[in-house]
Amino acid sequence: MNDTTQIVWLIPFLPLIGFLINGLGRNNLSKTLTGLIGSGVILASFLVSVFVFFSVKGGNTQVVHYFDFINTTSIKVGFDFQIDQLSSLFLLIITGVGFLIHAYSTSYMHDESPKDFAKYFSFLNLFVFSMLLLVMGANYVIMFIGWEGVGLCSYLLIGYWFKNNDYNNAAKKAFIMNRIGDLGFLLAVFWLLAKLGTADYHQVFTNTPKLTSFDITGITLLLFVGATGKSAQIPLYTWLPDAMAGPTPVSALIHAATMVTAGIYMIARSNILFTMAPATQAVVAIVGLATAVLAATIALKQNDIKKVLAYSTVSQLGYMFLGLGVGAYTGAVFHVMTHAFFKALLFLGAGSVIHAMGGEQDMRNMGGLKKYMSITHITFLLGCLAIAGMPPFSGFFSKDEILAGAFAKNPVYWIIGFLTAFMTAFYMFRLYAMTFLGKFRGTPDQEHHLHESPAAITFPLIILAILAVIGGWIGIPEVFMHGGHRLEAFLEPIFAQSNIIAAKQDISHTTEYMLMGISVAGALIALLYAWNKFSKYQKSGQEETGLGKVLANKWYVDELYGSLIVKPIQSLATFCNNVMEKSIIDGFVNGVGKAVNYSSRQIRLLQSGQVGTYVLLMVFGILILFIIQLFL
Amino acid sequence: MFGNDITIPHLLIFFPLVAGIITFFIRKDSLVKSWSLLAAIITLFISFASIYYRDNRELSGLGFNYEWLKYMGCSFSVSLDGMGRLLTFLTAFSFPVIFIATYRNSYKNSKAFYGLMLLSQAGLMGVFLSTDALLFYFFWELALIPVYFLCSLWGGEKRIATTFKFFIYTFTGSLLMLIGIIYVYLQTGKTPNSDHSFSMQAFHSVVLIPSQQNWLFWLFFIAFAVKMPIFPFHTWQPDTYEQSPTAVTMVLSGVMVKMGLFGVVRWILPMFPAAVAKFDHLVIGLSVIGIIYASLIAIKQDDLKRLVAYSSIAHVSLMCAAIFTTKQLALEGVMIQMFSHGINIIGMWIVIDLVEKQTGTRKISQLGGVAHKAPVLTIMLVVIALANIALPLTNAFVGEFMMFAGLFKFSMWYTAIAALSIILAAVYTLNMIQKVFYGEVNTLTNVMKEISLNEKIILGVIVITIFVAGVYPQPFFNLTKDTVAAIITRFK
Amino acid sequence: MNAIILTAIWGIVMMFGGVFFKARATPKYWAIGGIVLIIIANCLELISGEPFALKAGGAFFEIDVRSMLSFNSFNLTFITVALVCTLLFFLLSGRDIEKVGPNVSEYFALIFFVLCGLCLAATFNTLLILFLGIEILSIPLYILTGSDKRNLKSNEAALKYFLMGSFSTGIMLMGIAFLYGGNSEGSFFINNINLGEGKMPVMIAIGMVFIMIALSFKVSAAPFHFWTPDVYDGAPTVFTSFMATIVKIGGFIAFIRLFENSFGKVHGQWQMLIALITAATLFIGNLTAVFQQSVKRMLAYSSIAQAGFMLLAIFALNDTAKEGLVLYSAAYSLATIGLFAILIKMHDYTIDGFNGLAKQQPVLAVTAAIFLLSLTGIPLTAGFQGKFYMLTAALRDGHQHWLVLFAVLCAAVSAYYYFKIIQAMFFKEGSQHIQTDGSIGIGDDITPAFKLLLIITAVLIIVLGLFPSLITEWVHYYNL
Amino acid sequence: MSVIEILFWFLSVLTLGGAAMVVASKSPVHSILYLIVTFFAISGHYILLNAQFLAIVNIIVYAGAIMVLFLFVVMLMNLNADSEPPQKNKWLLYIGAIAGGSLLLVIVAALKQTATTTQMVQMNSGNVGLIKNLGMILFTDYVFPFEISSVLFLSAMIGAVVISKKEA
Amino acid sequence: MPVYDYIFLSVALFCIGVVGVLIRRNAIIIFMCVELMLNAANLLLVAFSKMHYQALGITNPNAAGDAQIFVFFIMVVAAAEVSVGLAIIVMMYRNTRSVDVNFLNRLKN
Repeated sequence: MNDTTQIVWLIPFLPLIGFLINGLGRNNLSKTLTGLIGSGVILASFLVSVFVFFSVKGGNTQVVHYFDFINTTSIKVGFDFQIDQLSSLFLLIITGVGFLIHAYSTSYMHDESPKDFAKYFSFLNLFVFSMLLLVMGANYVIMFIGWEGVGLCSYLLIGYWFKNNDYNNAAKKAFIMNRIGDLGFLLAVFWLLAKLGTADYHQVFTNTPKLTSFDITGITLLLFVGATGKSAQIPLYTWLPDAMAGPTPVSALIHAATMVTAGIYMIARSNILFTMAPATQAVVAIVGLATAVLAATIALKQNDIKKVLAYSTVSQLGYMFLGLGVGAYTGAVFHVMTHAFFKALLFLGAGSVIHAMGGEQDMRNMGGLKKYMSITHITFLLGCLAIAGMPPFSGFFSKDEILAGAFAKNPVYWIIGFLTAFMTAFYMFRLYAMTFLGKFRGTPDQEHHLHESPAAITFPLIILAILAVIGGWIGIPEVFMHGGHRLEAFLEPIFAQSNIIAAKQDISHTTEYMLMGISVAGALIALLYAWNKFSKYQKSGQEETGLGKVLANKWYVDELYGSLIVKPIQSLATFCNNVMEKSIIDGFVNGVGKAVNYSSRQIRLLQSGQVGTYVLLMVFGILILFIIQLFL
Repeated sequence: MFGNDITIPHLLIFFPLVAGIITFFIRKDSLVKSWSLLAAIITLFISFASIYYRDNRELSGLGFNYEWLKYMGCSFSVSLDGMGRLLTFLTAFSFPVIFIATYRNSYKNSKAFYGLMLLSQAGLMGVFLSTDALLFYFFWELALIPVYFLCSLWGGEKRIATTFKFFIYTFTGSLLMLIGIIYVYLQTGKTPNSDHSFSMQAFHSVVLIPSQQNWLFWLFFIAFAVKMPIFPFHTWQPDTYEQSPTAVTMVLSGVMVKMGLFGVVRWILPMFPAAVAKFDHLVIGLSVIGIIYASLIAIKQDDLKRLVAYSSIAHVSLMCAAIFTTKQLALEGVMIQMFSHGINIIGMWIVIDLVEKQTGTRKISQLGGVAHKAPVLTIMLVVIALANIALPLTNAFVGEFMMFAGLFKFSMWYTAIAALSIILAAVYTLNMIQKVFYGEVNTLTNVMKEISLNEKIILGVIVITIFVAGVYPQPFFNLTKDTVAAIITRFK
Repeated sequence: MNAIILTAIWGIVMMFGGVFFKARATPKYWAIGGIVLIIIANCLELISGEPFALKAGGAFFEIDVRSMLSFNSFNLTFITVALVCTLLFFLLSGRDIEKVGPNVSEYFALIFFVLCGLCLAATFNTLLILFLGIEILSIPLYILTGSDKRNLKSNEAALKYFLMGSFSTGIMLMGIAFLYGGNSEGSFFINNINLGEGKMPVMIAIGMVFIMIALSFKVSAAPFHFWTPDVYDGAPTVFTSFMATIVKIGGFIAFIRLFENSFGKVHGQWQMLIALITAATLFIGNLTAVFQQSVKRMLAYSSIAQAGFMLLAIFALNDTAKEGLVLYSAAYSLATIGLFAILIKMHDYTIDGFNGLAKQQPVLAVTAAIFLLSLTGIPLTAGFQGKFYMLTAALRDGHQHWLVLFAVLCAAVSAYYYFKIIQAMFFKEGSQHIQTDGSIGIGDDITPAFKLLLIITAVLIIVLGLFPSLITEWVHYYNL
Repeated sequence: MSVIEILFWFLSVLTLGGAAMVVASKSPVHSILYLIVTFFAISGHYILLNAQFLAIVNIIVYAGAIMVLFLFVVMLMNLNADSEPPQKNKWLLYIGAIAGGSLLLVIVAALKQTATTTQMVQMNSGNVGLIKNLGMILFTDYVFPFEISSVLFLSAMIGAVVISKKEA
Repeated sequence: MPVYDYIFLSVALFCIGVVGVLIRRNAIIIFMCVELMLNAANLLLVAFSKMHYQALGITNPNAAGDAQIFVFFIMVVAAAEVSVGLAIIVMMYRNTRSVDVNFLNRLKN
């Protein structure tokens, strides 16, 4: 089916067009027009993606070559797109969720001036464009282009309100953290180039035998470093919560649908390499788990509604990495999808809340919004249930699959994973309860303004809510329904190689039932506990103490980084600038000049102006010459 | 006076030369600007032609010989190979850009200013074109002198001392190179009317035993290292960039810096392969140190010009390291990067100049919120700055990517260290953008106005070049294929 | 031959002219006419030689000198260079010679006698003529140095110059005596000295060292240079310019001719001495010049430094060296004469005296800059070609590479003090002592003609810088 | 020990002694007189070597003309022992003596081990030094230097004029 | 006599002259010492001429003559030098009333 190849370029191209139109015409486009273009292009590319998806489902996967990006005797990098199950799936998620968020933004950002509005949408489009590049690229270089692109866009979007310096700092932090990851990614690519002379997926994956185990471990580790940067894992996760500085839809886009899943995508894409490097896999799994727990604990004590969601994202991402680490690639991808749904839903919901509260983000000043904004409330509840892993909501299936995989690998993983799930349920419903239940704790005029958001906002919420509910059903585990896991079947070709190498060890149905039971029960308990604890939450002045304080301050990680990394570098730079440069090197250079001047001043004293001295020196000269000539 | 008909390379040298000399004698100052701009543009067209112009009279690309110092075996021979084309084009391209960008600046005694500018252009062209060692040295010095006067006459308040330091630095280096040239010359074989020859072919085919190569290498390398500049020899550079008038800084950093790299590729690599193989770790080590060192210092700079100066040191050091890997991948990267770096840094200077002209300061700490006043300028700057830190789809990415990849082939650890600069570069660049362009407007930046049309056009041109070269760099590779291939064969 | 006789005759003419000339300016014109005449005669002789014998019998005087003189294209070319330099010197500084004292035409006469001595020193073939030549070269200079009688500096300079000069004469004679004694041929002919096999006889060695020292004194090479700064500083500036250029290169031609013809065969045995002397000269000259405040004195030291570079020719002693020496002499003399001509016009000889010259007198400033660049050895100027030839010669010789490296480093140092003046002229603001005519530190007599001459000199320098072969090719045409 | 040798040694002692006194004696006039003694001694040497012409010329030109000139100048300035500038710093004095001595030492030491120095010098015979022969050579072979030396005298004359002429 | 004695004699004379130049400050005395040096050279030349005459007298009778001619020229030059030298010294004496070479010491460094 050639027709896909002919149209596939549209998918990234349309957002690019949107970006250009909005970007260049920002001075003379009306808001509505901008909004239409902005979200229209995404919708269009979504439709194309759907088409592509189905043609892929029909078994038509291919690499489309456009032009040579770099083509020299020593290296060939084609500007190619790879269309297969994995990418097409991600295309759907990105463009689909992306579109909803665009639509949402048209109303959410309506207070902006036309200029900034256009700027905002152009950035959004650019963001989607680079994300699409990342996903569609047929080699690591193209992927890296998108990879850096999303980093840049997140920078631009987080710092969208660039008057505020904290926002700029947050943006900068995001970009630099990403750059650290990118460094790892780049090195990995260089390594591949050095060993295999190519960065094409196909050739790399077919030539894996050429690589020594050391190479593979190194490459995968570096790739994973890249992933931690993008997908906010330990140690590079701190940028993501700060990234809440951006407008809420942006947060939704970045954290739910697109950017953060890049790491997952990349590892899933290069699953063969990872499967061949068990050491790396272990690292991935452990880091993932650690992140999941850490983020969850922090989320317990956050009061900023977006911060809670942010940490929950981090923790969910941890889950996905756990999945990747234990070789449950399908599960990870599956979770990416479901997570995209409910997390987008939650963020947009939160956005709608904030919208209603007039920019207020502190949960302590909310409460009892249930009666003011019903749609938001319902959809939000569904989202919470989904993320808490309540059957039959989407989160349940994906999370359960990962946990099952973890258990198969090593029960300890499972236990920690379970704890995290427990906490997740707890803080999500703490959030829910503090926001929607109880009575309103905000200022009177805030209360006066409370209202349900307009359709442009609620519509995406509803869609996403539906997806959040049913999204999981494409991956019903074997135990419930034979051949129920359509996703796995669909993605089978991608992970085929890995499955050959490491056949995933199945666990008996009984254990599986038991595991599900336990996790659901645990989640339920946490849920109910949080529900009735926080539904009658009262503002209390007293400070957090002990562990609570530590959690509230996010384990002081930022401070730690500050004193361990930032300060030393700064002082080193100061040293170079003040001591090394000015005193030592320049000092030496000028020293030479000074030496010349000094010696000049001394030698000139030979010229005493007295004939006697002159002749004397001459005679000495004569003597020396004679001695050299006659006796040496 | 030249036995043979004038070819493109000669036009490239002599047109700016003559134009420059004429400029000194123009009476009306108003005429000077337009005249020199016109001249620069014509030169640009000539160099356009030179890219497509092929000459089959001689095997060595375009070129011909005029027996200059007959009995010394030195001939006025110029020719264009791929690298020559690239760099002459860069030279020809940057001068009109510079002239237009600084069109609003007014200089006292402007005819001298523009005359010297054109002369320096002629000198640069000569450096990139000459295929005769002595001629090369000739132009090497000639390019220096006008710049020396430009800096000292129109520079900042500490200009005299600074530019003099710069002069002595480079002059000493080039004198050492002169010894090297003569020594190699004395090793070359007979020619019809002289017992040795300065021609490039003779130099490239001369056989030197390793021990000779080892010290000759340094005689040459120090000269080039100073020009580039490489880590311990760099201290002249930030001061000079800071003190010189921006137009000159553009020439210095955009084009002149390439002289050093060009010299290494054109002379050192072919002549002293053994020495290169011997000292590659040393040189690359120095370069890597330079990369990190300069990036670190850049973080601490408060003066925009110094910041860009240090970042430029970092970039050039990377190129130098890449060259000394003698890996094809890296060299191909260097070729395109030489061009990209020129374009980007000129762009940076233009923006800085615009900001300084309006606010009267270059101190990062004193600026802020420019983005509100001049959004277009800001967008341009952001693009250029991002190109400067080698973001994908900008011109610098391709080059740096390939250079790093090549360096990685040479040694994983050097790469790992050098690549840290990616992060550091992001740090100082973003700092700069944030402090200067974002944030609240203050009294200084309140006077900022949006940039004028011709400035928009120039910056637009640069930005477009950045993207074109970033998305489709293939033409550059095709252009410089021959040079790289020729070099690589010596290290196979 | 032409040059020798005509200079002598013209000297006498000028001498008697002193009685008849009424107008103060007349001697200058006569002198200029004379020098032109001599140049023409000399050129005729030059081109009358082999291989192209354009005009047979270009030598007017058929005198049997018993082969005490030898004329070949090398020394004839050299004489031409010296004469042309003198012509420029007359043209540029003629008016200033008139300012020195009342007996103008006598000064010119003495200068002509000096030229005569120079021609002898350039063409000698026996030690006797060498001795006479050097003396004829020196004695008039003692007088010229002291010619500003009321000026104590001038007196002091004259006295020092005279005492040390005669001292060096004594040394030279001692050397000649030993040479004669050691030479089993018992003759004074320089190419007829029996050096024996292997290491040369001790007496010859002693004589050679003595003569080397005496000549080093004449060319002011360290450590026999001490007279130079004081004498150049004390003498009237016009004559300093003459001494520092034409006379000095006369010393060099004598030096290289003697050592090439007499001791060329045992080059290796004394090369080390010259190497040491060269190094010392370069070192002292350059380093001491750095600190000088008075431009005149600074130029004196720079002349020592330049002498160091010229000594490289004697160190190398090959064809390139000979070409280089002629070229270098021309480049150095032109530049220095021009500089002095400008310097004389200044009222303040310190470097600050040059501040802001570019604004008042752009022509002077630009030409001065060219001269200075040439002295520094920047390409496109004759100075570069000279240095280039010297370095090539020294490297071609293949021994003592350290010397070349050292020379180059010293050249870098020299840039330091030459550029001080350029900086003063172009980059500094004019200093306070403004003359009534509004020009800074500039006398009234900057005539257009003067400027034109300066420009011509500068152009000459650049032309030589582009086409050194104009001179160098003459060196090897024929060798009698 | 032949007469010649005795004479030689006597004259040598006279020469060196005179020279030493020239340097040593306080009063310029005495120095001049000692110098004249030296010159006479040297002329004696010439005669010993049968170089009569030079002996005569030496006496006429040096001992006669030149020395008288010196004497005249000294008288003119009426310099005497107490008007004599004292050599203040003694070390220059010693160092000077040492330097000169070592110069002598070096040369002599170098010449010690050479064959040529054992050659004999022809004493009071051989007619090469007679006026007849020298005149012949001077006006045949050496006519050119002879003429040229006139230039020297001319310049010396001009010099004397230029320098000592009172300025108007 | 062996020529060595003559060499020794004249070198000694020469060195005495040098020492004189070194240690005396009276210009005239210094000048006289220079004359001593010249005479040392003369003596040496004559001695050598006779030595060579001894050796080559048979082959070419006037081989040694030119050395004595040379001496003659040295005397000529010396005379000229004296006239100029004394003139200079007198001039200086006129201006400074002193013949001390260190009296004038404006030119230094």
